[in-house]
Amino acid sequence: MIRAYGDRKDDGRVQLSFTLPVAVSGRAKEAARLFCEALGLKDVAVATVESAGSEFSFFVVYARADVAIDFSKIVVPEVVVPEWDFKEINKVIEKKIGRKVVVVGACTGSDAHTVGIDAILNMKGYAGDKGLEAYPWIDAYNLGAQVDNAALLTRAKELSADAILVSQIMTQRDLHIENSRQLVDLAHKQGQRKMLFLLGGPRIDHKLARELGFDAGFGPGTRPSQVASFIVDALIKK
Amino acid sequence: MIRAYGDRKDDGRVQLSFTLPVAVSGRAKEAARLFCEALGLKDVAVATVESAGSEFSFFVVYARADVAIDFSKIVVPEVVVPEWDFKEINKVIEKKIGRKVVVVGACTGSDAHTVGIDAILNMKGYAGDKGLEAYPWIDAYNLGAQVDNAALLTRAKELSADAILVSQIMTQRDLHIENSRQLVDLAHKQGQRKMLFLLGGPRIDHKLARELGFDAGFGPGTRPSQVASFIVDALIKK
Amino acid sequence: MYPLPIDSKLVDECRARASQVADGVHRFIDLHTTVSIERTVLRAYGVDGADAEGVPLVNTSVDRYLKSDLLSRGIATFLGRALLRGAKTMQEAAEELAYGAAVDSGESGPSAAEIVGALAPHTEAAFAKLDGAKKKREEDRERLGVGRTPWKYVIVATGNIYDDAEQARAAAQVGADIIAVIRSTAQSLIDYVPYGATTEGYGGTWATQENFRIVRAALDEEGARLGRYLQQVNYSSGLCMPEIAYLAAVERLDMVLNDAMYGILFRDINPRRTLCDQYFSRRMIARSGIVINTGEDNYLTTADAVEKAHTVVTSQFINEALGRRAGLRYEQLGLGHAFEIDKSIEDSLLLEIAQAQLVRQLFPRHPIKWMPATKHKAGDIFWSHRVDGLYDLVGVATEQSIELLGMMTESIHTPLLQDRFCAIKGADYVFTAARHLADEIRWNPEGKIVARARQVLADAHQQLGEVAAEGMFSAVARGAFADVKRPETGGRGLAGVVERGPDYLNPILDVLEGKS
Amino acid sequence: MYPLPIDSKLVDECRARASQVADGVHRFIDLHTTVSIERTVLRAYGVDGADAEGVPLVNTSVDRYLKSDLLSRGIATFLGRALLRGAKTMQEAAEELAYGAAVDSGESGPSAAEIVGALAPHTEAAFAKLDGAKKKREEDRERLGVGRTPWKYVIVATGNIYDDAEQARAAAQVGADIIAVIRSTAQSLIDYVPYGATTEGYGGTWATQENFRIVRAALDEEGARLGRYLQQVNYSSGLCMPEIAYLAAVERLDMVLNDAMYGILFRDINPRRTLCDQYFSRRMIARSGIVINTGEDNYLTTADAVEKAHTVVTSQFINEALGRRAGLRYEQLGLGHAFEIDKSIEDSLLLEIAQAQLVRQLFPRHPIKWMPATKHKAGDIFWSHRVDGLYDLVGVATEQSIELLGMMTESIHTPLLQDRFCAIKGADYVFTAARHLADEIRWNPEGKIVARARQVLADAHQQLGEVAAEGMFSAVARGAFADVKRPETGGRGLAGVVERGPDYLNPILDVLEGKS
Ligand code: B12
Ligand code: B12
Ligand SMILES: Cc1ncc(COP(=O)(O)O)c(C=O)c1O
Ligand SMILES: Cc1ncc(COP(=O)(O)O)c(C=O)c1O
Repeated sequence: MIRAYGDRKDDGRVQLSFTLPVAVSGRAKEAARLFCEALGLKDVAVATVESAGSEFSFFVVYARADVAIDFSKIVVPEVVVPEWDFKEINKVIEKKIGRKVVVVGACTGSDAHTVGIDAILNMKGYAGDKGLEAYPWIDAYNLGAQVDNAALLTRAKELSADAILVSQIMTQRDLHIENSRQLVDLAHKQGQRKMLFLLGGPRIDHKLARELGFDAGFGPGTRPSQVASFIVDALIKK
Repeated sequence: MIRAYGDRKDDGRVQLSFTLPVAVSGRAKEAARLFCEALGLKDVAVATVESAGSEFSFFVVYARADVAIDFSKIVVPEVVVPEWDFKEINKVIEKKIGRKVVVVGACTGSDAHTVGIDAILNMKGYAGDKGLEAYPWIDAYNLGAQVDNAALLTRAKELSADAILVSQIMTQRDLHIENSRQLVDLAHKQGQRKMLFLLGGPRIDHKLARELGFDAGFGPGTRPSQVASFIVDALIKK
Repeated sequence: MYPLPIDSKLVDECRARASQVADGVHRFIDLHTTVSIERTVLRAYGVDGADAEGVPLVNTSVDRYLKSDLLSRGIATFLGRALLRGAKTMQEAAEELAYGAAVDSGESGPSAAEIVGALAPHTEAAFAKLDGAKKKREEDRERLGVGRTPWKYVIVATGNIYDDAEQARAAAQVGADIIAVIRSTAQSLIDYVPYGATTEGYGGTWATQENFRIVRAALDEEGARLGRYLQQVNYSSGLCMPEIAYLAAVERLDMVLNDAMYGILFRDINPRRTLCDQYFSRRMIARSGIVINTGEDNYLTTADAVEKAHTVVTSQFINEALGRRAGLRYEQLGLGHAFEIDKSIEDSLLLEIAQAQLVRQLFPRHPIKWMPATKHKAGDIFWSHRVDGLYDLVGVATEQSIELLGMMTESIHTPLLQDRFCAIKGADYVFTAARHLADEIRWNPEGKIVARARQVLADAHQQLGEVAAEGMFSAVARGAFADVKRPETGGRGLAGVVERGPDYLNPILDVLEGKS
Repeated sequence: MYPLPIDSKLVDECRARASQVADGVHRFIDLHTTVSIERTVLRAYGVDGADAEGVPLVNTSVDRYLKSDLLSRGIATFLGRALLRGAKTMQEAAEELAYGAAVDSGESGPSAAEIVGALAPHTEAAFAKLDGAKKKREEDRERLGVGRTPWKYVIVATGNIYDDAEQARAAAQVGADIIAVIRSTAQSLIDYVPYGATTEGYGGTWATQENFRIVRAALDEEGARLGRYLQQVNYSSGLCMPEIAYLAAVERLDMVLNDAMYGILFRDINPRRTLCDQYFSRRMIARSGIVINTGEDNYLTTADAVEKAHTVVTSQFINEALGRRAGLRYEQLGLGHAFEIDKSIEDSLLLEIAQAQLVRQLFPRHPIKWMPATKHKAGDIFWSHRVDGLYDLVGVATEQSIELLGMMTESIHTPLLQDRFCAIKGADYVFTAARHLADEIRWNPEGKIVARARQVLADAHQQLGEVAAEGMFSAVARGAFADVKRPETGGRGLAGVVERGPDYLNPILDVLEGKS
C-alpha cells in the first residue's frame, strides 16, 4: 500500500489549487476548506486566497489525503516493444518480412498539429532518433494535417499499407476520442481493420488506444524507433 | 451552491500535485490516477510524471471535482473591529478610558520570529501603519522572542497590562496550538484571564484563536491600527 | 535600450530585398480578386444576415456570380446595376443578386460611370461608418489610456462567448491589457463567417460579428469601471480574412492577427487566395487604425528555433514591405516573434535575448508582438511557469510592445481562469522588478549575444536575397518558412480567386487605396 | 563577469577598518575561554558519551570545574593532571573530572610542562584524527568532483534523521550538490550537544554526531553511485558552536553555518560568549578545510533590505577580518547575502543585481553564499516559484558560488520532497539557459545598478568607520545590524564565559594557532 509522501513517509500531503466563483473573503476561504474536506482531505491549510477577479477567488491548498493505493495490484497494459535500433529494425524487416513495410500517417480531423506525426515519420525524426522515412526498409507516407478519416483509409488502401498512424493532439471536449473511434468504425465497415492501427499524441496512452480499438497507443516522448519496432514486431507475429 | 470554476461555470476543475514513493513508470502514473479517483475526482488527467528521485514520482494532475458547497450557509466568525485610525484611537482612549492602555507582547515558546509582533508593536509598524509604541495613549512593551509563557504572565501582572499579545509563527507539528493553549490554561490557573488575550501569526485566524481560548486572532497582513482598535473597543465594552 | 552593434547597411539591403519580394507578390495581387474580398465589399455596403441554414447572404450573392463567371467585374458592378434597376436598399440589392429570378449577365444597361454614381452615396456611408468606429475607438483610448508596455495580452478560449466575456472581465480586473478570443478549431477553413452569438466552439469560440460586439461591450464596461482602456483582439486570417477585418473595424477591435503566411503554412490555405485577401484586409485595417499581429512566431514550432531563427526576420521584413504596400503605418505593424528555443540548450536565454533585441531594433517604430514558449512547455506547470518568468524578463528587458503571456498549462489545456491570473500576476512582478533593466545593459561587443544577432541578421539578409530572386510563391513552395512546403496552386480556396477583368469595379477598394 | 566600476581605495579602507574592528573583538576573545570551548577540548581528546539523562560527559566534566571556579586554567590542565594521577585513557580521565570523589583544586602536583608532556601524545592523536578526516574528504572530493557553481544547495528538515537521509538521497538524485540538515527549533539555545540518532525534531532535526554520520554515509553512498561528490552541511552556531565545529570536522562535513552574529541577533545569545566560541570554532574549521557560511542574509528579514543593504557588506568585511584572524583561507569564507528586497518595489531586480555583483566583486576568492527570498515569499506558490526563477538568474549572472535554492513553499512549511525537486529542476533550467550570461553583460556606467553598488559600498565604508570607532560590542548593542539591539552582557550563555588565567592551558588551541 502506498500513500502520498510529502515530508515523511505516508504523511499523505497533497497540494491543490482551484478557483471558486465568489469574491475574496473569510467566507471564501472557509468555502475552500470545506471544498477540500468534501474531497475527504484532512488538515486542510489554505495557503493563499487570491483575488482572480472581482467575483473569483483562487486558492492554493495543502492537505492530507488518507488515500492508500495497493500498488502491487496495479496492472497497466504497456506497449511491449523490442529494443531494436535503426539498423536492427531494417535487418529484421529484410530477414523476416522480406519486403518493404508500408506505413501511412496523418493528423486527422480538424487537427492541424503535424509536429508529432512529423517527428515520427519525417527524415529528421525526434531527439536524434531518425524518422521512419529514413529507414531503407520502410516506405513512409505522411499525409499531413487536417486529413479526413475516409481520405486516410482510401489512401492506405491504394498504398496497400501495413500500418496506419494517426496523430491526435487537440483533445478539447474529447474531440480526439470521437474522431479516433470513428476511424476504427469506418475501417471495420470497409473491411480494412486487418491493417495495424497506431494512435499517438500527448494525451494518448496504450490503454486508451486499446479501448478505442487501435493496436497500440503512443504518448509524449515517443521515439520513431519504438514505433518502427512495434510495427515490425507486430507484423511478424501476425 | 458553488462549484470550482476552471474554464466554464461549474466545470469543477482542480489542479493537484503530490508525490508517490515509487519509481516513475506507467504503473506509477496509473497509481496517481487511482489516487485521485479515490478522492472522488473525475476525468483525471495526469499532466506529468516526474522522477523526483529513484524511488519517488511527482505528479501534476488536473481533474474534475463534483463537489458543491452551499455558500449561503457558511458563517465565519470574523474579528469585528471599528474602522478607527491612529488619531481616532488615541482620542477614544482619552475620552472613554481616560488613562493609557497597557499592552505586553511577545513571541512565545521556542519561537524566535519577532518580525510579526514587531510589526504590530514597534514604532515603525507595518505597511505604513504605525506600531502601538507610537500611540501616545498606549504603553506598549515588546518582550521579544523565545519568551516563556510564565514569564510573559508575570511581566503582564507587574505592568497591570490590559492586553497580552502573543505571536506564534512556528507551526510545525502544531507547536503553536499547544503553546498557545498552555498560556491560556496558565492564565486561568493564575487568575489572569480577565486581561485581553490576542493571538497572531501567519497560520492564525479568529476562529482558531477563539477555539484556543483567546479573545481574538489575527492573521497575515494584520495592521497595528486594527489591533489597537480591537483592544480599545473591547476594553470599552467590558 | 542600448543598441546592438549591427551593420545598418545590411539592414537597408534587407529592406530593399523585401521590397522586391513584395513587388513580386503584388504582380499577382493587383490583378486578382477573391470571393471573400467581394463579400467584404457587400458587407461594407451594409449587407447583412444569413439564411435558415446559417449561410450568410453575402456568400449566396457572391457565389452565384462566381459560378456564373461574372465575378471578374466585381460584385459592386452588379450591386450598382441592381440599385439602378430600382433596389431601394443595399440589402434589397444583395438579396436580388442572391435570390433574383435570373443572374444579371452584366450585359448592356448603365455605363460604368452611372454605376459608380449610383454607388457613391453608399460608398460614402460605408466609410462614414468605418471612420466613425475608428474615431470612437481613438476617443476611448485617449480618454482611458492604454498603459505602459509591454502590454499584457491574454487569451480566452472557452468556446462560449458569454463565458469568454466573463473571463475577459476577470482578466482585466487582475491587470490584463489585451484580451484575445481564440477561434474555434478550423474556423479558418470555412469559407463564410458564422452568424450570431455562439456558445459551442472547440478549443476556442466562433468569430462572429455578434460575438465581437458582446466582448467589446464587456470590455468597454469593464474598462470604464477600471479606468483603463481594454484592447480586444481576434483573427483576421483564414478564408474569411477580409471580412473579419471589416467586422473588426466596425466593431472597434484593437488588434487582429493578420498574416497570410499562417494560413498558408499551418492551415494549408492556398497562397494566391490568402495573399490577395491579406492585401484587401490590410487596406481595411490601415483605414481603421487597427494594429495587426503577424505570425512568424509559429514558424518556430515546426522548424528549429535555433537553426531557423533568421527565417523569422526574413518574413518580418517581407511582412513589413507587404504591409506598407497596403497602407499600414509602422505603428500598425505588430510583427511577431517568439521565445521558442529548446529550453535544454545551454545558453538558450542568450540566443533568445539576441533575437528579441535584434527584432526590436530592426523595427523600432513597430509594436512588436512577443510570443511565449509553447512547444517546449511541459506538463510540469511549476517548471513551465518559471520558463514564462524568464520570457517575461526578456520581454521587458528588450522593450517588447505586445506580450502574449505564457501559460503554465500551455501543454495541457487552453487557459483556465486561474492560469491566466497566475500569468498576469507573474508578469506584473517581473515587469515591476525589472522595469528599467533595458537601460542598464550593454551587451559585450565580443560576446555571444552580439555575435548571434549579427549572424541571424546575416542569414536573413542572405535568405532575402534568395527569396527576392525566386519570388515568394516559389520560396513558399520550396519550404523556405517553417519547414513547410506549400505549392502555389495547392491548398484550400484557390477556386475563390478570380482574375480581375478590365471592367473590374470596386469602389471600396478605390477609396481604401486613395484612388477616389 | 565584467567588473562594476567601484573605487578600490574605498575597498581597501573598508578592509582596514574591518581589521580594526576585529582587533577590538580579539582584545576580548584572546583573554577568555568558554564552557563550550573547553568541552571541545575534551571532545578533541576523544571524550565521548552521555549519562542516562542524555547529559554528555563533556558537560558534566566542564560544568564541575566551572562551578568550582577552576576553568580559568583550562580543562586540559585537569585532564593532564588526571592522566598523571594514573587515568589510563582520556575517557577515564574525563570521567574522573566529572564523577571523581573530589574536584581537583589544581593546587600543587605536576608542573605545567609535565602536564603538557602528558597530553602531548593525545594532542597528536587528536590532530591525526582531524587531519585524517580532512584528507579523506579531500580525496573523495577530488575523486568524484564537485561540479560547477553555483552549487545547488537544498535543505532537508523532516525532524527524523532517517527521513532526512532518504530525502537527501532523492535530492542528490535529481541534481542537488549540497544538502543541509536543518536543526530542530531552539537547539542553538541548549548548552550541550544531544547524543545519538534522533527521530523527533521540530522544524528540523537535532544535530548530533550520530546524525552527522548517518547523513554522511548516505551521501557517500549516493555520491559514489551518482559519480558526483555530495556536500553535507550543518550548523556550527548557538551555544555549542565549537563542539559542532569539531564534530563536523571529524565527520567530514563540507560546510557549516558559522556566525556569531546570527546567534547574537536572532537567538539572543550573549555576544561575548559566542564571539569567543566562534574564534575557537573557526580555528577548528580552518584546520579541517570546511567552508563556513556566514549569516548576513538574515539581517534583511528584520531590517529593510533596501535601506540596510550596506549593513550586510559591513558585516561581511568584519566577518572576513575575524575569519582571517582565525586562520580561515579566503576559499573557506562563504560570506552570506540574500535576494530579500520587497518584490513590489519598482526596479527591485536592479537593486538585487547591484548588491549581488558588488558582494561577488568585493570578495573575489570567497565562495559566496547566495540566499533566496524568504520574507517576501507568499502562499501563492506559483508566484513564489517565479520569484525564485529570477533569484536563480541573478545567481548565475553574477557568478555566486553556493546557492541555497528558494522554495516555492517558503512561507508555508519546511520543504516537501516535491518542493525541493521543483526547485532543483527550476535552477537547472535557469543555470543552463543563462550559463554564460555573466560574460555578456556590461552594466551601464551611468545606470542605476552601478550607482546603487557605489552607494552601498560608500554606506558600508561609512558604517565601518563608525563601528571601528565605537567597537563591535557597542555597535551590536546600538542595533547596527538587523535593527536588533543586543547589549554586551545580555542574552544567554554569559555565565559560560571565563577569563583565562595566567596558567591557562589549551594544547588543542595552541596547535590550531600554530603555536606548537
Ligand atoms: C505547435 C502548436 C501549434 C502549431 C502547430 C503547427 C503544426 N504544424 O503542427 C500551431 C501554431 C499551428 C497551432 C495552432 C493551434 N493550436 Co496548438 N499547439 C502547439 C503546441 C505549442 C505544441 C505541439 C507540439 O508540436 N508538440 C511537440 C510534439 C513533438 O509533441 P507531440 O505532438 O506530443 O508528439 C509526440 C508524441 O505525442 C507522439 N505522437 C504524436 N502523434 C503521434 C502519432 C503516432 C502514430 C505516434 C506513434 C506517436 C505520436 O510522438 C511525438 C514525438 O514524441 C501545443 C502545446 C504543447 N506544448 O503541447 C499547442 C496545443 C496543442 N494547441 C492548442 C490549440 C487550442 C490550438 C488552436 C486550436 C488554437 C486556435 N484556436 O487558434 C490552433 C489550431 C490548430 C488545429 N486546428 O489543430 C491546444 C490544444 C488544447 C487541447 N488540449 O485540445 C494546445 C495544447 C495549446 C493550449 N494549451 O491551448 N498549435
Ligand atoms: C524571517 C524568518 C526567520 C528569521 C526570523 C527573524 C526574526 N527575528 O523574526 C530567522 C532567520 C531568524 C528565522 C529562523 C528560523 N526559521 Co524562520 N522564517 C522567517 C520567514 C522567512 C519570514 C517570517 C516573517 O518575518 N514574516 C513577515 C511578518 C511581518 O509576517 P507575520 O509573522 O505573519 O506577521 C504578521 C501577521 O501574522 C500578524 N501577526 C504576527 N504575530 C502577531 C501577533 C499579534 C498579537 C497580532 C495581533 C498579529 C500578529 O501581523 C503581522 C503583520 O501583518 C518565514 C517564511 C515566511 N515567508 O513566512 C520563515 C519560517 C517562519 N521559519 C521557519 C523555520 C523552520 C525557522 C527555523 C526553525 C529554521 C531552523 N531550523 O533554523 C529558524 C529558527 C527560528 C525559531 N526558533 O523560531 C519556517 C516555519 C515552518 C513552520 N510552519 O513551522 C518558515 C515558515 C520557513 C519555512 N518554510 O521553513 N526565520
Ligand atoms: C498569425 C495567426 N493567425 C491566425 C491564428 C489562428 O488560427 P485560426 O485562423 O485557425 O483561428 C494564429 C494562431 O496562433 C496566428 O498566429
Ligand atoms: C548563520 C546561521 N546560523 C545558524 C542558523 C540556524 O539556526 P540555529 O542555530 O537556531 O539552528 C541559521 C539559519 O538560517 C543561520 O543563517
